[in-house]
Amino acid sequence: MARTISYREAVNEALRQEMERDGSVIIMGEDNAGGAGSPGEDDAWGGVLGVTKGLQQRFPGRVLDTPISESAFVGAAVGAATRGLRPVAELMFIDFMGVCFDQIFNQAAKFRYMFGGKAVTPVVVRTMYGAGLNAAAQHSQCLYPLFTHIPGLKVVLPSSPYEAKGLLIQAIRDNDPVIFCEHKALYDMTGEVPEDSYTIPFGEADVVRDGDDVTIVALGRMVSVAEEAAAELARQDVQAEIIDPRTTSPLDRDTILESVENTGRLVVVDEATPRCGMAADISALVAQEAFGALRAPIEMVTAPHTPVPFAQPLEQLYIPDTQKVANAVKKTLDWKK
Amino acid sequence: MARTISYREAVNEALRQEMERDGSVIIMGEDNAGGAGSPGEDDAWGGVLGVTKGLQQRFPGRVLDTPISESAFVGAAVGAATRGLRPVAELMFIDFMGVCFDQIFNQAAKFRYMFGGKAVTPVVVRTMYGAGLNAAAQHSQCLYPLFTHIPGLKVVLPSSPYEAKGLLIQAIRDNDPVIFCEHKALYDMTGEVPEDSYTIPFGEADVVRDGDDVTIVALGRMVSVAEEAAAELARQDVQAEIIDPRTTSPLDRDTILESVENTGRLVVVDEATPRCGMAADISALVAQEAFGALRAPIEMVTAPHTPVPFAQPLEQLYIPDTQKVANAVKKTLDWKK
Amino acid sequence: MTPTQPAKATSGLDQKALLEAYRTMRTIREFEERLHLEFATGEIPGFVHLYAGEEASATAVCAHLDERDSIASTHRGHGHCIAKGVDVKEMMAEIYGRVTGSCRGKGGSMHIADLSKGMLGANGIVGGGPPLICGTALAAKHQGTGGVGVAFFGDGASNQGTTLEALNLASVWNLPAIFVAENNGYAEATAATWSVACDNIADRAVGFGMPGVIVDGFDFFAVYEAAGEAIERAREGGGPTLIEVKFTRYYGHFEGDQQTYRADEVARARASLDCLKQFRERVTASGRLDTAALDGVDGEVAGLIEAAVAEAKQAPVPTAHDLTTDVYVTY
Amino acid sequence: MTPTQPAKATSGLDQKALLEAYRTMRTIREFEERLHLEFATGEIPGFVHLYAGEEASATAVCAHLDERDSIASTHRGHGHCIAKGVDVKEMMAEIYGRVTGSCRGKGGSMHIADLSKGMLGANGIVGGGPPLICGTALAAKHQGTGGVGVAFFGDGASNQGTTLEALNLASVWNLPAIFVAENNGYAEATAATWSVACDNIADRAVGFGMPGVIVDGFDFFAVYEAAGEAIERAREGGGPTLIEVKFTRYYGHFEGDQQTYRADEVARARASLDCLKQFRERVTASGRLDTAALDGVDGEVAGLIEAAVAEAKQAPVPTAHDLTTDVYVTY
Ligand SMILES: Cc1ncc(C[n+]2csc(CCOP(=O)(O)OP(=O)(O)O)c2C)c(N)n1
Ligand SMILES: Cc1ncc(C[n+]2csc(CCOP(=O)(O)OP(=O)(O)O)c2C)c(N)n1
Ligand SMILES: [Mg+2]
Ligand SMILES: [Mg+2]
Repeated sequence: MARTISYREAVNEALRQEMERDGSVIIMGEDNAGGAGSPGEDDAWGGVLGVTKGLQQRFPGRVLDTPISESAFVGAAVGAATRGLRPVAELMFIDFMGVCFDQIFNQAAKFRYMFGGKAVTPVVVRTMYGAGLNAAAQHSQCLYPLFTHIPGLKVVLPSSPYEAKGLLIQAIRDNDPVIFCEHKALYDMTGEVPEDSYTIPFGEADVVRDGDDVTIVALGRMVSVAEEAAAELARQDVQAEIIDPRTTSPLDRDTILESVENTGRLVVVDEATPRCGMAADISALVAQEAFGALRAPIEMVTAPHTPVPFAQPLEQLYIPDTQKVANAVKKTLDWKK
Repeated sequence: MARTISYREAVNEALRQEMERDGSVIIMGEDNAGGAGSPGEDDAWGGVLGVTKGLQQRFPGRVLDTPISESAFVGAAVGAATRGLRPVAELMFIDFMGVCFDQIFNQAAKFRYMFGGKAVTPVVVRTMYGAGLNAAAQHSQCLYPLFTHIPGLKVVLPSSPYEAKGLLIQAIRDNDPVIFCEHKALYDMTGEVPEDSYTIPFGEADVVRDGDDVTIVALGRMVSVAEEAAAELARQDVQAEIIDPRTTSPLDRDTILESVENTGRLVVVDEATPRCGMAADISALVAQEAFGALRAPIEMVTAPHTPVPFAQPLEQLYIPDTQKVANAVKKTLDWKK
Repeated sequence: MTPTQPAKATSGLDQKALLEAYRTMRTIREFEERLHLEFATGEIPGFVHLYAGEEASATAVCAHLDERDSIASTHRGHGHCIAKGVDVKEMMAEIYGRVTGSCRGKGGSMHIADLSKGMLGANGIVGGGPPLICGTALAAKHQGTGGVGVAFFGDGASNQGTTLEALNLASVWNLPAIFVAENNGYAEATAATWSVACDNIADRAVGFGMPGVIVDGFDFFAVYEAAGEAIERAREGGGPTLIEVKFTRYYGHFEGDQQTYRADEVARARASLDCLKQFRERVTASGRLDTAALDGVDGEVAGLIEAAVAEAKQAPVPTAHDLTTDVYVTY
Repeated sequence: MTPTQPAKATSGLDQKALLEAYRTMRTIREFEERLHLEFATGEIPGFVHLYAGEEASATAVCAHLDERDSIASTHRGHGHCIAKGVDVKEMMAEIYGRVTGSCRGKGGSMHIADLSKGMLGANGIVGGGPPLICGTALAAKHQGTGGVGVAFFGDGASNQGTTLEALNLASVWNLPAIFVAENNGYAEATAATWSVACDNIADRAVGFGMPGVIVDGFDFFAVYEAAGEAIERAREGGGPTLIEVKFTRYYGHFEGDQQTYRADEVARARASLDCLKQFRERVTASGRLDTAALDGVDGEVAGLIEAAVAEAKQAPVPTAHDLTTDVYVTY
C-alpha cells in the first residue's frame, strides 16, 4: 500500500521537493523560517501551524522570515517572480488579504495583460482558509471567490493530501500567479500520497464518485462532507456523482456540464458565503450551458450571508454539513413543477 | 418640468443637503477639500473629478483632505462612525480597494456581528468604478462583486442622477457600512432630480421598463445600455422588462423573481467580469428560485474574464454593448430544447 | 525621541488611585493566569493570547482615560479591556463563547469589545487598530469633547503599513491620538530586534512629526507619567505622541505555543522586573499603601475571577437564531 | 540623514557620459513637451502624467544602472522608462494605444513597461512599486548578480503604507534596494508640506534603519553623486538607502489639470533652476562640452520624437483577438 501522510506533510513535501529540484524556488512568510532573531531554538516554528518546518535547515537562505508587512513581502514575491525566481509567499490566513490585496490583484494578476504578454510572474501565494477552529470572524473566512473573480489569477483548493502535493507542485511550476488555498481543518487529514514528485494539472476536475441521479459539485473541505452525504444517500438508493473542481480558476466547465447533462440535477456545496460566491458561479454556468438537461432547480448549500461566528454551536451551524447536503439533494429529486 | 442636473451634481447635492441637515456628517478623501497646504486657489479641486467641489467652503472643517493613505483614512472614517459621526470617505477609484480593503471588510463590515449586535457603524465609502475613459487596467474595474460577497456591507450602484441623489442620502442615513459606487462615465449624464431631499430605499429594485417577453436585469451604467437594447428589440416586437436592482446588497430578489415568473426568460447585463460576479449571482438566484418558470437558458452579458485593456478599440469591445444585449435576448427567445 | 525617564516615586497618585491601579493590574494578571490553566483543560475554544507581564501598560495608560476616550486593542486584548472598564464576568463569558458574553459569544477572545466603554475591540488583524483610532480621535476633536483615542499595538504591528499610515495621518490632522507600541520583544516567534529595522520603535516618531518616548513597561509609574504627559498634550490640541513600552510577555504567543525560540527572559522578568512586584515594593516602601490593603485586593480579585469562570461555564451558549442576527442594523 | 552636498563640478563624468546624460534628459523633456501638445488635440486617450522638470532624477539615478538592475516607477513614468532604456518609439506608440507599443497597446501611459530592460512598469497604484523592488533586489541578491532594484515614488506615495513597509523590509533583509522619493511638492493638488508630517521625507530613513539623503533635483550632478554612493553601497551588500529628490513638476498633475492650486513655482523653476539649463551651463563652463555638441543632441532628439509621433499615429490599433489574449501564460 502507498504511504500515508497528512495534508500538512504533503504541502511541506511539495515545497521540499520543488526546492530541491529548482534553486530558484524560495519561500517566505511570517515565522516560516522559525522566527528570525530569536535567541532560542532554530527553526522553532514553521509558520504558525508548522507547515514549513524543517525547510529552513535544509535550504539555508531560501526560507525567509518576514516582518508583519504583507504588502511588502507579498509584493516582494511578485517582484522577484519577474526576475527569475519562483517565490512561494505564505499569507498566514486568507483573511489578511485585505492588507496586501493590491499587490496580488492589481500587480501580479495584471502584469501579463497590461504589459502586452511580455511578463511572466510565477508567484504562489499559499494561504489558509476556512472555519472549524473557532477562530472567529477574522480568521475563518473562505474568500477564494474574491480571487476567483480576478482575471489573471489562478485559484487552487486542494481537498486531500494527494491533491495538496500534486497541485502545489503544479502551482510552483506554473508560470502564472497562483493563490493556493489550504483549509486549516484539513491539515491533519491523512491520505495516500506518492513519495515521488507529481503534478495535478489545473482546470481538471476530479470525479470523486460516480452517480446518475444528481451532480454534487463540492469545493475544498466540502468534498468530504459531500462524500459522507453521498454515502448516506446511497443507502437510500440515490447515486450522487461528486465533482471536485480542484481549481476554481481555471474551472473545469466541461466535467461539470457533462455530469449535469447526465444527471439533470445539480447541488453545489461550498463553505464560502453565497453572494457572488463559487456556488453561484457554478450554478450560473449550468443555468446557461446545461439548462436543457436540468430537471429541477439548482440547489446551493453554502455558509449563510454572515461573518463567521465564534461560539462552537454557532460555528457548527455555520459550516455546511452532511445533513444539509442530503436535504438539498432530496429537494432536487422531489421537485415537481 | 423638474430641474435637470448631472450625476456629478446630484452626488454633490446629496452630500451638501445631508451636511446641512446633520452636523455629524463629515467627508474626507484625497483633494476633497481642494488640495490642502497648497499656495493657490482654495477649493481648487473637489476630488479628482470635482464631485465634492464647493463643499469645503460651505462647511469649513467638515471636508477633510487626506494624505495618500487609504487604510488610515478609510479606517478613520470607520472609527469615527463608531463614535457618533457619519463619515463619507472617498476612495478615489474602486481599483484602490486593495490598499485598504481590510478596514472595510474585516473592520467596518464585521463590527456589528463580532460585537454581538452592539456596534453601529454608519460609514459610507464613495468610490468610482467602471471602464470608458481609457484609464486601463488599474483605473477601470467594477469590483463591486467583491464587496457584495462580504456579509455586513451594503453595496449601491446608482444608474442615473435621480438615483445617485436619493441613494446617497439613504446611504448617509443608513446605519450600516455602505459602499457607494459611482460610474465614472455617468458623471456627465443629466436627468431630472428633485431639489428637495429624498431617499431611495435599499433593496428595492426599479422596474425601468415593463415587458412580458424577457427579463433583463442590468446594473449601474448597463441600465442605459439595456434600455437602448430594449428600444431596438421593441421595434422587432420583443418587449423586454428591465430591472435595475439599484443595490446589489441587499438585493431585491422578489422583483427579479416575479418578473422571471412572468417572462420565463432572463438576461443579466453587468459590466463586471463574470467569475463570481453579479451576473452569476443573479443567474444562480433565478436558477434556484424561479426554475419552474424558466423557458430558456439564462444568458449573461458581461465583460470578458480579462483585465481592462487600454486601447480604445479594445475597451469598446470589453464593455457590454447594446448589440450584445440584443443578441442575448434573441438567443433566449430562439432557444429550443 | 526622549530617553526613558525614571518615574518619580508614586507619581503623586493618592491611595485610592494607587489601589485602583493595583486592582486593575492584579485583575488582568489573575484573569490571564486563570485562562492559562483553563485553556490547558481544552474547554476554551479558539485562539487565546495572554497579556500577563504587560499589565502596567494598559493599566497606566487607561488610568488617564474616561468616557470621552476610546481605545483600540490587538489580538492580545484582555488587559486593555479590563483597564478600560469592560465587565470581567462578561469578558470571561465571551471567551467561553456564552450568550452572556460581552459580544454574546459571537466574537471570542480575539474580538472582545465593549463600545459603550470606548473599547473598540481586540482585533484579529495586526495593525487593524491604529487607523480606527485616527477616527475616534477625529470624532472627539470634531465634537470638542477633549477626548483622546489610544491605539495599542505590538512591535510586530509597528511594521504594518496601516500602523505607519495612521501615525502620519494623526500628525497631519493634528489629532488627539496616542500610539502605544507595546514592544514585548516578539511577534509570534520573530524577534523585534530583527523585524524592526531601527533601534527603537520610538525612533519612527520623528518621521511622522510627533514626539517619541520610550518607557520601561515593567514600571507602572514610568508608563503612567509618559502617558499622562502625552494625553494631556493631546487633550489640549497638541497632537499625537508615540510611546514605546518595553517589556516581556509571560506566556507564549498564544496558548499552546511551546516557546522554544525564547531564552529565559520570562523567569528573569518574573523574578525581578514584574510590574506587580515592583508596584507593591514602591507603594509600600513609600508608605502609601500597606501590604494588608494590597493582599486584600488580591483576595477580592481572586474571588471575582473564580466567580467569573464559574458563571461563564454555567452560562447558556448562543442558539440557531443568533447565527443570522446582527449582520446589519436594517436589511 | 545627510544634508544636500553641492555636487563637484561634473562628477568626473567623461564627455561621452555627459552627452549621454544630456541626451536622456533632453529626450524626456522633448517627449513630455510634445505629449503636452498632442494631448491638447484630444488624440491621446486616458490619463497622462508628465515628468517634465524632473528629468535629472530618473536620468542621474539610471546612469548608474545596467542590465542587472531593475526599476519600478509610478503613474508619472515616462522619464523612468526613457532613462532605463525603453525604446522611445515603442513608448510613444503605447501611449497612442497602438499594437506596436511597448505593451501592444494594452497598458497605456500608466502601465508602460519593458521587463526586458528591467523596467517593471509605470504603476497606476500610488505606492505600488516599492514592494516590487524589494523583490527584484531580493532576486539580485539571491542570484548574486550584484544588481540593485530602484523604486521611484512621489511625496504623496511616501505616505502610503506599502512604501513604508517596503523601506523596513529592505532594511531587515539587507537588500540592494534604493528608494528614490521624488518630492515635487504636490500629490495631485495637495502640498507635500502638508501631507508629509515631517520636514523631509528623508527624515523617515532613520525609522527604517537606513541612510537618508536629500538632494536638489534640478541639479543632475547632485543626484548623480548621491545615487552613485547609495548604489555602490547596495551592490557591495551595504543595504538600502532613501534618497529624497526635491524639485517641481512643470505641468499639471495630469494633462487637463488647471493647476489653480499652485503659485508661480514653475515659471521660476523654468527660468533659473531648470535641470537642462543648469546642466548646459555646468558642462560648458567647465569646458567639458561645447554648445554645438549639445545643440546637436537637441536636434537629433527633436527628430526622434517627431518620428515617434508620426509613426505612432500611423501604427495599427489592436484588434478583437487581442482582447482576450495575455491573461494567462497557460490556461
Ligand atoms: C495582518 C496580520 N498579519 C499576521 C497576523 C498573524 N499574527 C497574529 S499576532 C501576530 C504577532 C503580532 O506581534 P506583535 O504586534 O508584536 O504583538 P504581540 O503578539 O507581541 O502582542 C501575528 C503575526 C495577523 N493576525 N494579522
Ligand atoms: C493607491 C492610490 N491612491 C490614489 C491614487 C490617485 N493618485 C494618482 S497620482 C496621485 C498623486 C501622487 O502624488 P505623488 O506620489 O507625489 O506623485 P506625483 O504625482 O507628484 O509624481 C494620486 C493621489 C492612486 N493612483 N493610487
Ligand atoms: Mg510583540
Ligand atoms: Mg508629488
